[in-house]
Amino acid sequence: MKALQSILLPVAASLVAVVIGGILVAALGYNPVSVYGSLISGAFGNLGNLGNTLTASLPLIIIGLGIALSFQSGLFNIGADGQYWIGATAAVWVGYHFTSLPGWLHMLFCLAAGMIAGAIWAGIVPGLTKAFVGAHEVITTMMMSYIAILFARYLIEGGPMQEKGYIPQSPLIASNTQFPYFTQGFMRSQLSPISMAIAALAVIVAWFLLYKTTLGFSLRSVGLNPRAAKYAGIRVKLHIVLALALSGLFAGLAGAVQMLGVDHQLLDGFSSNYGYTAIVVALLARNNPLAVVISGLFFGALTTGGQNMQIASNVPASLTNVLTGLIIFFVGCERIIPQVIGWYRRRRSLRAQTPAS
Amino acid sequence: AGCGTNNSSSGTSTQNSGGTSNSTSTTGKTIKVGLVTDTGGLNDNSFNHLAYVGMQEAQKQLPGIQTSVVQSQSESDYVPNLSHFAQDGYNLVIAVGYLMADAVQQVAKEYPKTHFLIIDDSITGIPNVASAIFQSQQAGYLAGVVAGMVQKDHLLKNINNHNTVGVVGGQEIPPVDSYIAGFQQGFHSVDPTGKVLIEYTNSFNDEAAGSQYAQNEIAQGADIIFPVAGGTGIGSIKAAQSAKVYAIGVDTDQSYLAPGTVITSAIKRVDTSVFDTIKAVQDGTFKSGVNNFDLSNDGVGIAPLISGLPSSVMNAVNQAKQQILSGKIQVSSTVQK
Amino acid sequence: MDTVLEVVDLKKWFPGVKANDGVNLAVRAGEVHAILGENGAGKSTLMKVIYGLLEPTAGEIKLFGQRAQFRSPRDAILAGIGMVHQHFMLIPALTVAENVVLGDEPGGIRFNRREAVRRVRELSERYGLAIDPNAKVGDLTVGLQQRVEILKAFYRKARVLILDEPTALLTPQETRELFNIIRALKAEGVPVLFISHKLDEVLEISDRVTVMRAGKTVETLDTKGATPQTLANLMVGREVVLRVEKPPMKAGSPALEVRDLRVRSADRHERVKGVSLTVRRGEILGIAGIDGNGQFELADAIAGLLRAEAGQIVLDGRDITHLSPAERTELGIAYVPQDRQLDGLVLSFDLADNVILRDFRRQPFSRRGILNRRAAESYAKRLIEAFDVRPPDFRRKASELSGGNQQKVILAREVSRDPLVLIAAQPTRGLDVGAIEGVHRQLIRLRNEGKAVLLISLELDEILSLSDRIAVMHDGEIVGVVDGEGATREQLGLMMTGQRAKEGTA
Amino acid sequence: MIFSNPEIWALTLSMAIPLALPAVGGTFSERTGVVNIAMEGIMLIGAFFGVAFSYWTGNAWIGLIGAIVCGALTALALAWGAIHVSADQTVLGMGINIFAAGLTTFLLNTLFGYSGTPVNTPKLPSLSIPGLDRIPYIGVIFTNQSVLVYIGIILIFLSHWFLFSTRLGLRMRSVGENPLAADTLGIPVWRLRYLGVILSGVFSAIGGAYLSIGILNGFTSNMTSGRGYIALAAMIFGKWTPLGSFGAALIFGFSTALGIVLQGHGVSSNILQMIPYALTILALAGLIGRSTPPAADGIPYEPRR
Ligand SMILES: Nc1ncnc2c1ncn2[C@@H]1O[C@H](COP(=O)(O)OP(=O)(O)OP(=O)(O)O)[C@@H](O)[C@H]1O
Ligand SMILES: [Mg+2]
Ligand SMILES: [Mg+2]
Repeated sequence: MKALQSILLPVAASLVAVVIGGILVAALGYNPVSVYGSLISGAFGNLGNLGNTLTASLPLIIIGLGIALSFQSGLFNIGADGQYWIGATAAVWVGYHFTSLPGWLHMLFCLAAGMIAGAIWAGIVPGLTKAFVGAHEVITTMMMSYIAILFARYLIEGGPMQEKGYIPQSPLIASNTQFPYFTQGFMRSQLSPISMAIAALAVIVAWFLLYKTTLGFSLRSVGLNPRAAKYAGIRVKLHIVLALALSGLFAGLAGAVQMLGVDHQLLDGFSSNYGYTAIVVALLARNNPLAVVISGLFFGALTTGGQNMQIASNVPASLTNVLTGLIIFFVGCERIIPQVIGWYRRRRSLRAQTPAS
Repeated sequence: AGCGTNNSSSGTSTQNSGGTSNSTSTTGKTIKVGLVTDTGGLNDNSFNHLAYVGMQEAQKQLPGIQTSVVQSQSESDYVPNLSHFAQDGYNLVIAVGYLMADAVQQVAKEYPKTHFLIIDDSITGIPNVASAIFQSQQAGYLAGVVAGMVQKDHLLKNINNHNTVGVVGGQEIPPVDSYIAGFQQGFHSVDPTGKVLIEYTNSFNDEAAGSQYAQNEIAQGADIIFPVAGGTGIGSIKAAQSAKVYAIGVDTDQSYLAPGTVITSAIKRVDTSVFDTIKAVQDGTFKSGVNNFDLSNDGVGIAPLISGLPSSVMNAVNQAKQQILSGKIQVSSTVQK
Repeated sequence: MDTVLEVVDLKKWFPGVKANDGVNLAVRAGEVHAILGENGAGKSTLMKVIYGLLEPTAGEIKLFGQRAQFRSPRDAILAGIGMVHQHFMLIPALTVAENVVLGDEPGGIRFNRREAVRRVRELSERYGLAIDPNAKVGDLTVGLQQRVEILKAFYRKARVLILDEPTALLTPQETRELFNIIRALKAEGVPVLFISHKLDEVLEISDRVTVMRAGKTVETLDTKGATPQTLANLMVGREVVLRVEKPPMKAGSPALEVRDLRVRSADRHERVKGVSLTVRRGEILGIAGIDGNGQFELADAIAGLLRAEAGQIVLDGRDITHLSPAERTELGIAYVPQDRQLDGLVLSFDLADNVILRDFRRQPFSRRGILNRRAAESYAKRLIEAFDVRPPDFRRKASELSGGNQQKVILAREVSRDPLVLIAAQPTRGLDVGAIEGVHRQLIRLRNEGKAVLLISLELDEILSLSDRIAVMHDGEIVGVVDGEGATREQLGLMMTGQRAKEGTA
Repeated sequence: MIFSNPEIWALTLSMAIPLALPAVGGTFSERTGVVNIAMEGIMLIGAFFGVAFSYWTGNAWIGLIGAIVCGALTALALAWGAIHVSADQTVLGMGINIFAAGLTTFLLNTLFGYSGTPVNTPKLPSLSIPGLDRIPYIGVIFTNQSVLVYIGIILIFLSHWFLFSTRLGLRMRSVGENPLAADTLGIPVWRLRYLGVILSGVFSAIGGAYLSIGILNGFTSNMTSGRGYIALAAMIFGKWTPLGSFGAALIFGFSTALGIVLQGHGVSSNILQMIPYALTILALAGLIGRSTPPAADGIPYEPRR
């Protein structure tokens, strides 16, 4: 019953958002049916679009797992975006060095580099300062995130990682580290079975770690009641560092997977905002790793569907943001539905009572 | 002057058979054109916007043109967005920005029937890809000459004795740096001892930062500010206006932003290149390879000068232009630090 | 006699719990009306409904003969109801004065802080509840916080006063002062609803007693003629043993030795100033003392939650001064902390997770870092049964249990670890007589099995009835150690104020 | 020396104000117990409508009022979701940020086109404080600053006084620390939370308007460039007090100004722009240490009736 409710409510809330968005879109002179039609078909309409949706959701899912983990440990890692970029940078750097390694090993190296870089980025400065000085992690992770992005930029804008020539981009990673795409089915999307497998593995690992291991037990205890955790013999400071590092590890992994699977090089764009969207992904999933999959897919679909909406319905990109914002807002407000139902019931029962008494 | 594309055929690109525009406008066959912006979006006050302007102009002037735009949210969107148009049977897909070069190469090979145009990058050897390269350093050079003349001879009021001009760059990337390099070179050609302050804001939409960077340069004595920073640069121009010094616009004629403040603008006709390519696709005269836009075909240049300058300035500009065209002056596209 | 407050067939249902299920009550002017009931009987719920914090499911409340329908405490306050809440309704970040005057502050737009301090100081002097109005409430001991709660209620000059377990944390002297105040109110015709689990207090102060059981009022009787035994039996619905049998001590070798220990609390104050004591196998060593004299810091330090600045802690001959809490737990220290919700439990964990909280790293609850949930569940089931935790469902979150049952879970967990030394800090705080009986039995059982028990309590009666030896702490030092047998309240009371014992042996 | 260049102080102040105002706003919201990460979005709303109303009415002051009203309305939505629905406040804030970015860009393009807001939009006046501006060296701080700088500084000090020295301020803080306790004292928890959130909207909107009609007279899409998030950091850095937030914003403004002033000496601008972020971490780790939020920050209060 509870499980069913936890699925039905967000769905119902999204529907409310969709209706409100539809009214808005209609008021602006667009046909809501075709706008939403293009959103849905853009996200799921054919295998290629489905592939794009999956591709877009993978980084959100992987980062979202890390953020969920940090939330469950009582920490708000708002700087996953920077950890993602640092992970991507490290993976790319390894990806175009060490070319003598066998492909699979090289790939593993890249992934490991991404994870380690992300973990260090979140674990060292934000983790240690939180544990030992009490520096608020929202500030430190955010500042480190800006620094990460500036650092990555520096590296490819005239810095040591810039490819020869005038364009600020890194060299391509070795071709045998690039994940192969699906050869059929998801034609022309940049979806790779390896990326999907890694994401699936990450979900399972995160879930297992949180709920089935003593480490997860410790992390959750620290998150829910640090004093009781200390009483239980858990080393709270260590686990604060661990939680942030693990959270960064997932973000770094996402960066590595994105580089190996999609971008193949560091490009000067730096506007993905995956790290921020993933916060919403994690929160809407109530920080449950399995639910992160669903909310990640939801946002992946919104992204790709939104791009298609621009193409098919000539809706400006900004309007898709308006709709996305509305949907996030109302899905956040999902509890309004049982509230309204409860209120209605109470009124009914009141009315039934009044004449009786 | 406006950001005019009203004179659509003024900047003829190198190989189009120019004169048939009238016949095609009456019998224009229906073609679909898709525009993919980079992450800067249509509000970048720069090449994304200009490409859009060119496309709109084409839609207005050429019958049978259907257009659609998609603004990329992240680098990873480039391939899906380009493929989307190609898959939907668009005849021409325009990719704005060198960041999309790899994506264009990849997608163009998969959709050989679709034409592609990439702005600001040179892709060769793919039969359905044309690229537009702008020698914006040449425009920068001419603007630099103007700045140098004004500076050296105190041609406008309030010009101080610091002999300093300031550049506010958006980011250290080629399309920005080429303007700056040319400007630097042009300025020094007139005023070898003058100082060019160069700062980068690392953003293209932060007007406030643009204003503050400009203020800092003005405080150091700069009295002509040349912002190459999209929306950020608008703030720089306004800061120059408030401080009663001067500015030079970029990409399009930006004198409307601050009349009396903007001396001239360094211009890059992205709109023209887009318009011409759309027309070529409609006419069936699309040609792959690199289209070079430079002074020779008015693909780059400077906007009309502020009133009140002596004719010597225009003469110097024309002279510089001739020297560039004749190859006597080579304009570098790397900034001297 | 005129009825001031009347509750008629009141029901308050929570999802799955009928906290109040047919409550009838009439409070007369100028009477002290005690409410008795086991933990979870529904006393606090009833009071919250009266105070407008909870909306009744059914039934009605009449105040001065008029039907009262409070939509919030605001309405109740306006109608003249004041309440001291069982669980503190304090704002730790604010000062005492701010907490007391909040909602009815002196001043216009500006908050007149000086006037607030003055009024609170006056109030505290008048009622003999000494407290620094400028202290931050978060820095106060729980005992002092209790005083703030009481001052809050007095500040508002209620026409009906509800006191929900106000004496749980007061010293005997303070309780006596409070009773004087209550008597003064009574004389002015202000009725007082008084909740306490301490039967002797109820017998002393109240005029009538209403007993609640399982959400229903069972009976209202005159206090005159009632005995502790009759009241206890009524509450629990069975025969209760009020005094636990304790066989003579067979003390063995020292299990825990503390030597010249110095400890600073979290706020960097030195609270334990050179304490030495020994707890032997097979004995209960009670530590008596007024709240705030370092006894809880001492417990925390032995358990490893606070660092020892100096001195030594020796467990069974082994120096554990520098071991981590986890290592101490492994070596056989069990600890029932003073604040069960803050330290003892993870409230959002279910009972199965809470019973393994201290042992989750060990087999069978985990193996090589992987949890074995089934083992935790079957263990939880056993403990819940053995200790009569209600409701008996290990999937329930700890937060959903009444305070008494939360305490049972902690005690069950600690006692069942088969420890060498059990430190029990305030183990019966807020428990009903039945539950207290259970806890006391467990402590004595451990002692009889040859374990060492260090009992820290603010209840002198508890210390007196359980301890084999009693150490009295004052200002971070042990004033003296006396034998449990012959000790008297008066003697201990004196020592607690700092006077050295005559026949004390440390 | 860089510090002898008075420009750095003027820059510091003018960069600090658009951080300090939303940070103070956030302080109001979080002091009453509602986590507010929607400052970025509300700033955008304020920036856009400030320009729009200023242009439509030809009066920048009316523009400012328009900005405040729209910002307050946006905050009202956040308040409703956070207070009445008990929704996750971070999710709501993120939703508002995305919504606001989309809405302002959409309106910019549909109402004013892609080439931006009209150049003849009136802006708020800039003033020098007579007398103070003559002081050598630091006089530049009070020379030719937007009137909103002065108003902002007054508002910040007023806010501090309001929060810590008035009865209403005391009540608002109590609601953010322990709403149940406040409720038992008859304090209207929900109403005060609404007040806090709406005040945050007002302050954030003024911060946004400062950018668009205070120092400039136009709006560009996403022109707040993450200042709302930095403001969030400043609020935490300042330990949820208005003066603390202002101090944090000044440190941030100063180090940003430092990054600007140091440019042009061959060091990569990317590296120089790390200065404010790195300094913030250093200051936090070295000087400021722990900052503890209001105890009930982010926890919805549901009177269980
Ligand atoms: N908000 C609530 N939601 C659900 N159940 C509740 C709530 N408040 C109380 N209960 C349940 O209602 C019952 C009565 O609780 P109440 O606090 O009134 O007991 P009590 O008599 O005051 O006990 P104690 O002596 O321990 O203070 C308990 O079973 C308790 O778990
Ligand atoms: Mg109770
Ligand atoms: Mg209780």
